[in-house]
Amino acid sequence: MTELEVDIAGIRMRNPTMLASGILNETGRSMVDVTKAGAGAVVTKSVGLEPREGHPNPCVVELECGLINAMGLPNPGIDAYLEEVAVAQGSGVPVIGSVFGGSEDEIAEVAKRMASAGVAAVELNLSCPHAEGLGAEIGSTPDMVESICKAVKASVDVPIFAKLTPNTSSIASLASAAEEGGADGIVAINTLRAMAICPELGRPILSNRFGGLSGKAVRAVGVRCVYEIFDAVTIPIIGVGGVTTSNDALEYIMAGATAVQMGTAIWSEGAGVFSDVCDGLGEFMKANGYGSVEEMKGIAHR
Amino acid sequence: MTELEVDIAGIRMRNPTMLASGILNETGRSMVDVTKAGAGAVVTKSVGLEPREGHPNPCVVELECGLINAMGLPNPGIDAYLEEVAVAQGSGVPVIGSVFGGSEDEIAEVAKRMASAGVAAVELNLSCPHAEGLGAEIGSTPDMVESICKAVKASVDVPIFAKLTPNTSSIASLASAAEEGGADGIVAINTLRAMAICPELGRPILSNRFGGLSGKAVRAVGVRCVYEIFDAVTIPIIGVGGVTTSNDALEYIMAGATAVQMGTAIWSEGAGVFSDVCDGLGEFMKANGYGSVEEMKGIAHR
Amino acid sequence: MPIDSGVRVFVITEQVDETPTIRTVHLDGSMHAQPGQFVMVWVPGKDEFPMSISYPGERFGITYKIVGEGTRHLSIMRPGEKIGVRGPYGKGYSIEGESILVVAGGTGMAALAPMVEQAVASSASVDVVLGARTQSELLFRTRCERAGAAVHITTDDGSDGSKGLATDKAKELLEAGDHDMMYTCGPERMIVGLLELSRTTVVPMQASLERYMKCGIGVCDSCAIDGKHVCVDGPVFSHEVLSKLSDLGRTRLNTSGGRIPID
Amino acid sequence: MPIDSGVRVFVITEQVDETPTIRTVHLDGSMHAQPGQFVMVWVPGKDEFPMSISYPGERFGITYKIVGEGTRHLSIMRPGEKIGVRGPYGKGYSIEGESILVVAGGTGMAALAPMVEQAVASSASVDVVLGARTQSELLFRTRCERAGAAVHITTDDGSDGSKGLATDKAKELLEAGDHDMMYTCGPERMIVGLLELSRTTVVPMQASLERYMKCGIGVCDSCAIDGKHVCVDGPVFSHEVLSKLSDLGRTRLNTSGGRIPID
Ligand SMILES: Cc1cc2nc3c(=O)[nH]c(=O)nc-3n(C[C@H](O)[C@H](O)[C@H](O)COP(=O)(O)OP(=O)(O)OC[C@H]3O[C@@H](n4cnc5c(N)ncnc54)[C@H](O)[C@@H]3O)c2cc1C
Ligand SMILES: Cc1cc2nc3c(=O)[nH]c(=O)nc-3n(C[C@H](O)[C@H](O)[C@H](O)COP(=O)(O)OP(=O)(O)OC[C@H]3O[C@@H](n4cnc5c(N)ncnc54)[C@H](O)[C@@H]3O)c2cc1C
Ligand SMILES: Cc1cc2nc3c(=O)[nH]c(=O)nc-3n(C[C@H](O)[C@H](O)[C@H](O)COP(=O)(O)O)c2cc1C
Ligand SMILES: Cc1cc2nc3c(=O)[nH]c(=O)nc-3n(C[C@H](O)[C@H](O)[C@H](O)COP(=O)(O)O)c2cc1C
Ligand code: FES
Ligand code: FES
Repeated sequence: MTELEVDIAGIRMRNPTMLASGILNETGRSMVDVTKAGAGAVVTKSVGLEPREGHPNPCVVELECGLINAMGLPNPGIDAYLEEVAVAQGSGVPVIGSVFGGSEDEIAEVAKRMASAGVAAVELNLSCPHAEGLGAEIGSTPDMVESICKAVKASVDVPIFAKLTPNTSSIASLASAAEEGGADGIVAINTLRAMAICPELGRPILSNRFGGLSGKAVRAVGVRCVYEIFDAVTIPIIGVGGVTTSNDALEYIMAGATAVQMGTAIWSEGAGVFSDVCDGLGEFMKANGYGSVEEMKGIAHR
Repeated sequence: MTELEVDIAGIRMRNPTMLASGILNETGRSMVDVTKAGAGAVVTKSVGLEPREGHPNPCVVELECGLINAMGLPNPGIDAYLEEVAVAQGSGVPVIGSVFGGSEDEIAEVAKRMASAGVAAVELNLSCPHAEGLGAEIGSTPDMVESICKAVKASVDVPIFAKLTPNTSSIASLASAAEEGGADGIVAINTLRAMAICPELGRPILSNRFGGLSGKAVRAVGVRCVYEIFDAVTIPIIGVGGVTTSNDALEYIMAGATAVQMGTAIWSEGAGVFSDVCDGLGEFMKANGYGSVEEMKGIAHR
Repeated sequence: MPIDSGVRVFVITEQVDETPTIRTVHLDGSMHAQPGQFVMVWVPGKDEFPMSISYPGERFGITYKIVGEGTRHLSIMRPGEKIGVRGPYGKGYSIEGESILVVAGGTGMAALAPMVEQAVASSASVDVVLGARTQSELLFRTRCERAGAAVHITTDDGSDGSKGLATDKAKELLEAGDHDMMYTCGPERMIVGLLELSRTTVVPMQASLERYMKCGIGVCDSCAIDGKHVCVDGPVFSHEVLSKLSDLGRTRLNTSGGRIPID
Repeated sequence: MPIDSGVRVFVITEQVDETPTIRTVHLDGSMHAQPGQFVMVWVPGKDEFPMSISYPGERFGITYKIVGEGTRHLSIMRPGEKIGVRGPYGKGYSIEGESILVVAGGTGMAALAPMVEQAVASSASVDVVLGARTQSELLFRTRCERAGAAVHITTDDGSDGSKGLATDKAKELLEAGDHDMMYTCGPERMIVGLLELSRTTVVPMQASLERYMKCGIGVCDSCAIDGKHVCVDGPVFSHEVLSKLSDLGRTRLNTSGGRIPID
């Protein structure tokens, strides 16, 4: 085991960085390329039962400190998408299948088909802030989160991770509910509900009006969420939101994350951000006498 | 009435910019200086019944896109503070007194003493994310917000504004509750609960660990909140969070705000930001044929 | 301070009919870009889509074919109305070579025209093969001629120039001439044909591709082709890259991210 | 890429006893700053407080008097231990004049020593009045002498130099000499005294002030003095500004933001 290797719910990763859902993972080949750029695992695009076009353009806004997106969960449907998953699996690194749905049963069904492809784990997107009835609405109360996790747990054998919304007064309660429901890990955070308006046109830019804020702007919120969740659950946490440098990854790890995901950083830095973050982690660990990522996990709680 | 003048709950402002609570408003003289720099109104520091030291240092973290602060509501107590309010009132622009407290009665009492100083309005800080039992906890449910507003409304004659937290799944419900409770205006948003960790020291930077994120990072969240609130209430809205340019102010206004507050922009731009934003608004209105700020209010909802 | 949203708003100054189905919209500001780069054009309330910058610089303009809802709406907008633009995005043509062959099919000339002008200005000798269905659909013929390029016309119906495909004309010129670089933009099956020609004649080429684009900034993967992204790695790709793309001329993603064959 | 929190972590390399109550802590990195600028020093788990940069440049250090919890904790930290630092902050001394008078009381010399060194290096002639309670508390006497300044000692108890106040000595020198600028840092009542001297002798001055600081970056208002902020507008203020400060030597804010008299 090299110093950067981590184990999350039994999944061995060569380093603690993963590609986040929704960024460069519509196609298997793009996911493979991201693993070549250094990612220790990839999460797939969130897929549902049926094909879905997502929201019309404009569906993304570029801010100084991040992006607002309202893709609206476009996806070709789980059955067609399994071909892309198979290609991604050729990369040799763990592939985690992200799924969404409009009901417990639907999510369980998509998860089952996703698991049939042999993914390392299934990530439940309970937190998309811009797809009505499919994302955060479904995951906005502890009860819903718990029962969805239970339903999915009953239908798949692989570990399941619940991806939670920060648009709540208590993400820790959602995490506890997921743990109660049998989740094997928590992914936090999805995007913050946000909006951009174009003054000269006097209208919201996104066709969906509302979108989700990601990137540097949200990092301090994500770190806070992971810190709170670490105090509430015993299952592993995957930190996501604005990770752009090894320092950002360390903040998440010390707050309690076992691994981190990156999405928007690919826009601001390019896919090379994966190896840059890993190199930085390695150097930091050497300079500060840490022998493993696990050793650093949650130490900001001491 | 010049094109930049606005009227909010009967308060006439020469332009729609205000100093936000907690930034350069511990002393009356600083508030006067901010009005000289162009602010159309000033909100005071949030004050309570008794003196309070706030959290020990470090209480602020400088990020690329904003600040995280955990001042912890330091204030000399309402009675001592009224001297500073009197100085601020010498500026001639409206002074809005911000108050907090640990209970309905306490808030009502502080508001009463604040109102006795002749402030133009009282702003209720129901949303500080880093002072236990005094901020967001007090304002986290619609019921609490409604009954606090009722209690304050019963004890003062001036307009009251409820300042709400974005750390919730529905800021619109909090706003509706405030309106029900008799609030004359909504102020949104306070800071987003956040954390920064210093990897080399393996600990949170703020002595209080948790703090509130402000500045550019939160603007798109604030604009979204104002947009949602505008659909939920009929009372005026004051937008706050990351306003740094006239374009930012326009986003808030078009989302539904009658006026905007600025805090963190003073850190990144200096107090000159007030006149810069006003100049920019004036130019925009001229170039785009708007005769008043009111005309632009909420137009992004069309 | 730049507007923190990436969107710049431009007022329409003029709509110029280039052919019965193709128009140029000129805008009231400047857009500095390399030939071949594109912008995302936002027709407020309707759609946002990628368009090559056909007039870079001061008299910024894009040249569009009316194919659906979005372009139809753009076409009925009048001078004084506003559109949003973000970009320029992507990598354009790298202009090199002393004797250049440019092959344009359909609206491909929109991307290529600024390239032709720049190449002639840097004293290259430029042959342009301009293909269209029929005479009236030939785009920027005069513009190329005025720039100083030798324009060779092909039409499907023989109404002007030689009847037939642009690729046939290109083959003829390549085999006869001493070209040292080929540039193209147009239907993918044409590009596949030219790629084969490039291999046999050993004249390197650069081609601009089109894929369905959502973000335009390399995050959504909808423009993916073999792990490359047309929006950030392209739209212009070199011969070397093109020849390795197994999806070229075969499959692309639809709006749901589903893989569909290229017609 | 800089660390996105403003906090830089330094390893303590050395703690040097300057006087029985004043120490210098040297750190393992560099801090480029103007004389008179300060940093916020974070003693992890204890406190964070403003300290002048007494050693700018490569051998970065600060010189602190042990007055309370935070400074006591700093004083027991050993080489190898780490502290956080943000800054440099504020506006330092603007070094001008050919014949300079420097008046330092208490730890004021911590802020002034780099200024003395820089002034001498730029060939000004420098008189330093160094005042302390007693001989052993005289800070940086040798450092100033080595730099090439003429050092004039005053002690409250007469154990060294002339017995009495630094201001008395300053008066003597100002009246006798041909100084064209006075620099000071120390207790506020001393600064008020020097301001009066500056008025009567018409020698302009620059003084560094101290106020309770929370943010250090101009947002919290705790360091306010007549609407000016010691952290961003100061800590060094010119004669012109100083003479307009009605709170100078009178009131300051306590940790609750309450107004209290200055002792
Ligand atoms: C890099 C690039 C540069 C382009 N430059 C030009 C140009 O200079 N002139 C020109 O006329 N056309 C250009 N196109 C094609 C142009 O984007 C489409 O014709 C336009 O989007 C059609 O929009 P619509 O709403 O009218 O059509 P729709 O009714 O929405 O669709 C009609 C067809 O247009 C294409 N299309 C629609 N939306 C998109 C989209 N977001 N991204 C890509 N293709 C889309 C699809 O093939 C679709 O089947 C370019 C495309 C790309 C990728
Ligand atoms: C710009 C500036 C530069 C300074 N430079 C030096 C220096 O070079 N050397 C030096 O010894 N001292 C300097 N000080 C004073 C130094 O900040 C205090 O001595 C130190 O904060 C004491 O901390 P403590 O925790 O030991 O004391 P505490 O027990 O916390 O308090 C003791 C006293 O120290 C002062 N103090 C405490 N905290 C602060 C604070 N956050 N801001 C300002 N004053 C505070 C107050 O007067 C307080 O009454 C400077 C102050 C300022 C404003
Ligand atoms: C363009 C885009 C698309 C996204 N799509 C999804 C998605 O389909 N499913 C999901 O769970 N999260 C989605 N997200 C959220 C990201 O996975 C991630 O939680 C968020 O962007 C914060 O991380 P980042 O700052 O590293 O991007 C998307 C984010 C972006 C920017
Ligand atoms: C240092 C600091 C102190 C603050 N103190 C208060 C406060 O006492 N009461 C309050 O209602 N809001 C307080 N806030 C929140 C601001 O008023 C404002 O809601 C928030 O900072 C977002 O606006 P901005 O991005 O313009 O700063 C404080 C913010 C900062 C940065
Ligand atoms: S259009 Fe989104 S990645 Fe290219
Ligand atoms: S210390 Fe906060 S304003 Fe100066």
